[in-house]
Amino acid sequence: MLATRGLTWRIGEVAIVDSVYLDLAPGEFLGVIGPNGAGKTSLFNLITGLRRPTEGRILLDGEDVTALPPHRRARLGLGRTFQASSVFGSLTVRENVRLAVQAYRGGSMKLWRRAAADREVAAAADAALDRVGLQHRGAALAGTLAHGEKRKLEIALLLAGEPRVMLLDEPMAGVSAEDVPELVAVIKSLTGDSGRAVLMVEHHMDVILELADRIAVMHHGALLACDTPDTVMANATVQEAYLGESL
Amino acid sequence: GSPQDTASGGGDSAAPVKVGLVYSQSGALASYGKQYIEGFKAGLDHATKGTGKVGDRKIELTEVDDAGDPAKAVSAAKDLIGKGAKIIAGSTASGVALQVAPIAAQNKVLFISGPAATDAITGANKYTFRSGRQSYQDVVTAKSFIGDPAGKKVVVFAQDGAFGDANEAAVKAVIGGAGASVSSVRAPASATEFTPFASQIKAAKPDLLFVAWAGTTAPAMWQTLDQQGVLSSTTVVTGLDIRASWPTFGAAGSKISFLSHYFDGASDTEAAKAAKAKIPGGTIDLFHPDGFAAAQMVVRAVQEGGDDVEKMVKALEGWTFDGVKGSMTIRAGDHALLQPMYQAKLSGSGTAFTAAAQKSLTGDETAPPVTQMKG
Amino acid sequence: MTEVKSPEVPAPPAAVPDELTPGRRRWHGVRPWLPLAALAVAAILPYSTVSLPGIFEGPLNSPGTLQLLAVCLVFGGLAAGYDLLFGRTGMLSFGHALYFAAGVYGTDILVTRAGLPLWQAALLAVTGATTLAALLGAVALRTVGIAFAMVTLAFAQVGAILVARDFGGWTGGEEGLPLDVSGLPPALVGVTNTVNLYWLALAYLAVVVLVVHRVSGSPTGRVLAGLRDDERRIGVLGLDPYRFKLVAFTLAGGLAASGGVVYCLIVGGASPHITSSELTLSLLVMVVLGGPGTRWGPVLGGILYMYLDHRLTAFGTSDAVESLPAVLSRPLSQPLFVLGTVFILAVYFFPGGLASLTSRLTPLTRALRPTPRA
Amino acid sequence: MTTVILLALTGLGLAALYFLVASGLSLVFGLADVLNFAHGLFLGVGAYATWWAAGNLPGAGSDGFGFVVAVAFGVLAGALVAVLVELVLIRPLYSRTIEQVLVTVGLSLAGVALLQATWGADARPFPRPEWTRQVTSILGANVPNGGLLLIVAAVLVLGALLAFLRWTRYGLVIRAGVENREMVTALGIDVRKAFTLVFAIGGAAAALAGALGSVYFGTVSPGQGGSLLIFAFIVVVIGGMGSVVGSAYAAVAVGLLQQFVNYYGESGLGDICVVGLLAVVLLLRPQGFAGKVATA
Amino acid sequence: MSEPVLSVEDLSVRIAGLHILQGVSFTVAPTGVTVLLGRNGVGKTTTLRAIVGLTPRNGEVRGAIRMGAQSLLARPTHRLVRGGLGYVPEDRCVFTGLTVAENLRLAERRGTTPAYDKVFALFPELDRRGRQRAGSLSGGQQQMLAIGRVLLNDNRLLLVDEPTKGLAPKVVTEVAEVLERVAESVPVLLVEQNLAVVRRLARDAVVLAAGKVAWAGDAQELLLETGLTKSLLGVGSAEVHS
Ligand SMILES: Nc1ncnc2c1ncn2[C@@H]1O[C@H](COP(=O)(O)OP(=O)(O)OP(=O)(O)O)[C@@H](O)[C@H]1O
Ligand SMILES: Nc1ncnc2c1ncn2[C@@H]1O[C@H](COP(=O)(O)OP(=O)(O)OP(=O)(O)O)[C@@H](O)[C@H]1O
Ligand SMILES: [Mg+2]
Ligand SMILES: [Mg+2]
Repeated sequence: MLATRGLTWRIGEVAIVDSVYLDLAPGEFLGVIGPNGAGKTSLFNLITGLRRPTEGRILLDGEDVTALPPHRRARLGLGRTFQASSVFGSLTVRENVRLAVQAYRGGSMKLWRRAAADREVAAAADAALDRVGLQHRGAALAGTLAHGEKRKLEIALLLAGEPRVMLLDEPMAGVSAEDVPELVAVIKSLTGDSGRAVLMVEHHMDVILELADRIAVMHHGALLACDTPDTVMANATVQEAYLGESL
Repeated sequence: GSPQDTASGGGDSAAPVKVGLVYSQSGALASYGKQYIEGFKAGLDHATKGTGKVGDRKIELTEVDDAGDPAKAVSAAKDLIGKGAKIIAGSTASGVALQVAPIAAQNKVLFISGPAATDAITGANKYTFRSGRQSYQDVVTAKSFIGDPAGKKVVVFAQDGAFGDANEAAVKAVIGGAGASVSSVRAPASATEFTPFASQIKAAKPDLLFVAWAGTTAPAMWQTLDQQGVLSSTTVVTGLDIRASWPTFGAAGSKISFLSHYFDGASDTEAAKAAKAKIPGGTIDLFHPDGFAAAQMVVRAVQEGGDDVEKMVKALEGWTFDGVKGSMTIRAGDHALLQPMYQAKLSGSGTAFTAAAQKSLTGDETAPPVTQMKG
Repeated sequence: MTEVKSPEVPAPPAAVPDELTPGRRRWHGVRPWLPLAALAVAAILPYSTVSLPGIFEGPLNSPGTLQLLAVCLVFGGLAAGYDLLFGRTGMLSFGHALYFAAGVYGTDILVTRAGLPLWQAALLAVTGATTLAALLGAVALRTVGIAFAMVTLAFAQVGAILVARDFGGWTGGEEGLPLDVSGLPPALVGVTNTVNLYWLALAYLAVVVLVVHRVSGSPTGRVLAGLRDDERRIGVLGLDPYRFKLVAFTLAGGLAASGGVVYCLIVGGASPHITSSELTLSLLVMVVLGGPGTRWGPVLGGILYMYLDHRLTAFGTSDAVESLPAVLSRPLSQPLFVLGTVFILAVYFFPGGLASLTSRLTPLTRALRPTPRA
Repeated sequence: MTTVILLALTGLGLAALYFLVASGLSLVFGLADVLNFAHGLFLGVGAYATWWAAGNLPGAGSDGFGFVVAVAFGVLAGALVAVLVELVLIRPLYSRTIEQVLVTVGLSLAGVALLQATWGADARPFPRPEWTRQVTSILGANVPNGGLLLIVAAVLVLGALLAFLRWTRYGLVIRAGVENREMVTALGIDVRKAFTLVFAIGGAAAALAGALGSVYFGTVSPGQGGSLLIFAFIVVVIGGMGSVVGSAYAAVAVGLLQQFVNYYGESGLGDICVVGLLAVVLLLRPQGFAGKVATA
Repeated sequence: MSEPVLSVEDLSVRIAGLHILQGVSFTVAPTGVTVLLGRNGVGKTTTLRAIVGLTPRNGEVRGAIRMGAQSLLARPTHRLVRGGLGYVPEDRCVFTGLTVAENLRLAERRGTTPAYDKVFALFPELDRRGRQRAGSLSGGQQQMLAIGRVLLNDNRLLLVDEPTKGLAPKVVTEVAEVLERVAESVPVLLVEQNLAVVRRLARDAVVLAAGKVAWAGDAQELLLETGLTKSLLGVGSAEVHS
């Protein structure tokens, strides 16, 4: 579904992302782990088009999207969340999600229609909010949300777009322990049926292990391993470079 | 009430006459405006023999600040006309005069433009007059500096825009028409560094350089012309601005031949004496005569026309009177104000400069060509 | 060393668009009708002979008052249109004056120099200015933040230079170009017809408010509000930020140009004042004075600013001011001094603009309202 | 050839003037994040204070050491006014960037009007040493001394500013403070002091530009600062916001371009070329000459 | 028990009209780590910011905050910090435009010798990347910088807001170790979601819920009692220890 072919991003001499070959099958859940600074977020930036790779290609459904701007890729079904929450701070939570729904359904370039009157958009937005458990915060300004709530809103924004390939950048970071299972359930429900593929960076190993079909390990920009969770966890290098000794 | 209501002029023979004065009290031309109003009050005093009345009727002045902005001037003019003013005077800036003139014509009230020097006011319409000089008269005065222009080479140095255009055109018509070859060097009004232009002028080696420059960058411009040796290599003519600007010429001042609209001491008429006595400070400056003449014209118009604007127009057309500068004539055909002009020299140093008249030209000698009345 | 932070303009301190939030309950039934009521009152205003001494020179129906009101209304509309860019989309343009000036000069030149009938001239001028906005916007929008502000400023500056240079003798340079009224409908000419200009200005304002209101409440408006917060995010949602910004820019340009047509008629000509970057700055001031991103804020800001701008000249020369000691009377007789000071005070004491006044007063009204007895 | 030398040197003089105006603007803009429209006012204050001092301050005068004293007084006055503005108007609005800009807009309106109310709208002759009116012959070209003075001053100011930013801790504090003021405080640094200092330096640089600019123009008038400001803005932006070195390069580019185009091209073309240069630079390198792409 | 290093009494914070903290009281012991727990949005960050005096402009703080005999309220942040209150904010807040070395240099305080060797021993990465712009560091690297920055100086109390957020397991362990070592000499008030870290470090715990303190006491006790963890933190103690 999504594939990268020798994807490389250099700044000066340093390869931040180094010749990455990834293949994501429909319905697959691929976890990405790696030490801080391994280049995971950078890889996401390349795939979504926020950065241009120095070498390599990105294929979406077999089609080369390397040269497309972010919004075109999004329309092809590529959605993502950001590591540092980026929501529309001066809009309400509900309005945030409605915007995302509207962006997905099309018809954003309508200057003379009443946006609020579109019940379908509203309903879809509420459904997305419901799924992440933020419906009670619908009227709050997104900018005033506490950190964990923003993370949930990020996911709601992603859900609204019903992407076929989803890139999640550390969705659990800063989410209180109590909410983690809930969020895990939400993310789990994303994949089950629809043949959606997920690429998720996460440092919470238990979450990764619970969700991921395969785990990719990045180190110094390169793909160290990409295999089943068991194999990866058993890998000595991963143990040493990433997991360290358990607390 | 109805939305079409405007106060009527009132034919009451003892009712005051409303005169609106729309001029710059603030903004860049505030000091011109100040001279104008001082001159106007002195003139009113002189023409009504201290009574402020024409017959039994008091002249009621309403002063409005236009801050040099035509939009504000138009609002003010409409307001005044709405309140029954039959005479509007003032307009320090040319842009203001040009936009108020049509308002006067549309509403059939008398408009007497003030210091605004643009030629376009002359012949603008039947209701528009002027109480000051126009650019063309400046240029004719400049021509008097070179004797016979035939075969001479004249360069106009002027700023971009309508003021520069008008001066260049006038020089081409007046001096070029008399046989001189005229070329021009133009610079943006906002220029701060004049060396390129000075070099161009110098390279042209003119017999006469006519400079038309207004604005705060003038001193820098003169200094550069002086430094690059332009002033000492040819006759340089320009208009003499208000007294406050004289020291800014510095050493260059004595190397320039000035044409002057007016400076204190240029004339010794009755009106000049009256003005001197009445003006705060007792020194007549560049635009006092304009205000003075405007007041004289207002009094004449009211005297002869009462409340009838058509009669006022008739009374002013062709009228000759004794202004501060001497004998002035309102030419019937296009309302040009024929008036004496002067050649002057500056001398002095530091902040103390004096101007001395070299020669004065009569109103007929400096008369602009007759223009077609437009409306 | 002197490294640069990203040239981002912080989003204006804007409120959430009212159009995107549900109405408050208390006024729910009445609210939609309030603007219509206000419009009706404004429309019949010229039939009133009431005098408001100190506020207006003459009675409400006098030409002077109507003229002043007309100018104020046009600027109310202009500010509302500019807010579409600044308050609602977060684009800081320093060149909005250009499109307004294109409307004014376009109409004036086409009527006066080319002798076209008014409606043709107006149509051409607005179309032309809107096209100009689309073209220049297409270029300027390749940059963001302060860079965008400066590119728009630069374009407007070229416009100002061309006008001042009296290019081809069309614009009248620094003297401006009086409008030739001979071909105009008689109802728009003459002091007695000032009321028609007033109604024209009112209509313009109403149209702008309606357009801005509808657009902000539309799906597109929602995207614009999103752009104000995070452009990158909009892209990742699958929308092309560039397109939406260009639409907003062009629309705002068109609204400004239409305002230019009306202004040209009201003032009876064009003068280079309106091409200056100061005009854009005053638009900014108006919007902030009123409250960016609110429906009525910019309108009120525009009206108030122009009112002060015109009336302060009279205030400065009033007897009350002249009788003060020189230390006070001299500065007070400078309209710009008063305007600048009022503006600074407004920024301090009404952050969020006039439009936030109501919400700032709620504690007060709440305290004053009698509490229901238990 | 003489013409070229003359144009180049006077163009550099113009560039020096632009740089002097732009340096303070750039500093305040880049470091305190305030797009300071009141910069023109600081220029005016410097110029008028120098003018006043030369006539009224004991020890000051229009020539020799007295002139230095007068200029020093003007610079001090500019710095003082800038500090006042920062303390009273800017500081209470910190982190509200747009409002800060607006306050400076209001200030530029009110301040210039105040100058005008106090000293009148007309230009006044500026006291200056006799030698600044003269010319120095360099390779046959008569180069005005006023321009040379500007060049020398600009080089000195550039050096001083660079030294300040590079070798003092304040430079660091200021750069960090622009990004996250709160966090600088949380490191135990009184960031307000640093910002006041930036304004003081910006004000002093502006005042110096005002005083020397008036020497160059020969007069002082209330609107003078404002008219220089637009080119200063252009210089700041072309140079890369906040980069003093960038401003210097940009000033030279703008000054020379304007000078040569004005001579060889049509009048007014110089200004249009400068504006064109701005547009081109911004479209090709939105961050300006010296700016680096900030990473998200 | 000895005198607490910090005592918060009846702290109440309103921001933009929202009553976020409604009378919070707790103390921080002079040694070891006191951990502040609670769900997202309950006001942990708000508490820490109120202590260092960083409440936003539209906020209002009531109550008393004392360090020893000294009241902290209404004193400017930079004074508090110079007085020995170190603060590591939630989102790291490194200066992205400055280099790593400059970020560190900025944190030096006048009158004390910055302990560079100590910091570089803990985070060798910071030494190696001295000339890199902090903005281009990865999240984990930035966190190290944020902590290292505060450790340059001697502190009487450290406030640390979610230091392990977004860090690789290995780095989480490292950070936890660092904090453990730091806490030997300086008391730490820590906000943390990672219960494994809490279990390892915390001596005392304060749990916030609905703007008030729901529980305060011995941290290990909290984590051991399933009932308590379930009701306060929403997780069973088994999960805590998994
Ligand atoms: N614009 C940039 N300029 C220079 N270096 C960069 C830039 N962006 C990223 N880097 C470097 O690239 C490396 C990878 O960064 P990235 O943010 O992709 O890491 P990550 O794997 O997402 O880490 P984390 O888990 O901490 O989020 C880091 O060493 C970072 O310093
Ligand atoms: N500036 C602000 N304006 C309005 N509300 C705010 C502001 N800052 C915080 N809040 C609100 O205060 C509450 C507490 O926020 P705080 O950041 O202290 O929570 P937290 O416990 O640190 O949460 P998290 O675990 O997600 O970091 C939240 O509901 C948040 O929406
Ligand atoms: Mg990352
Ligand atoms: Mg928090």
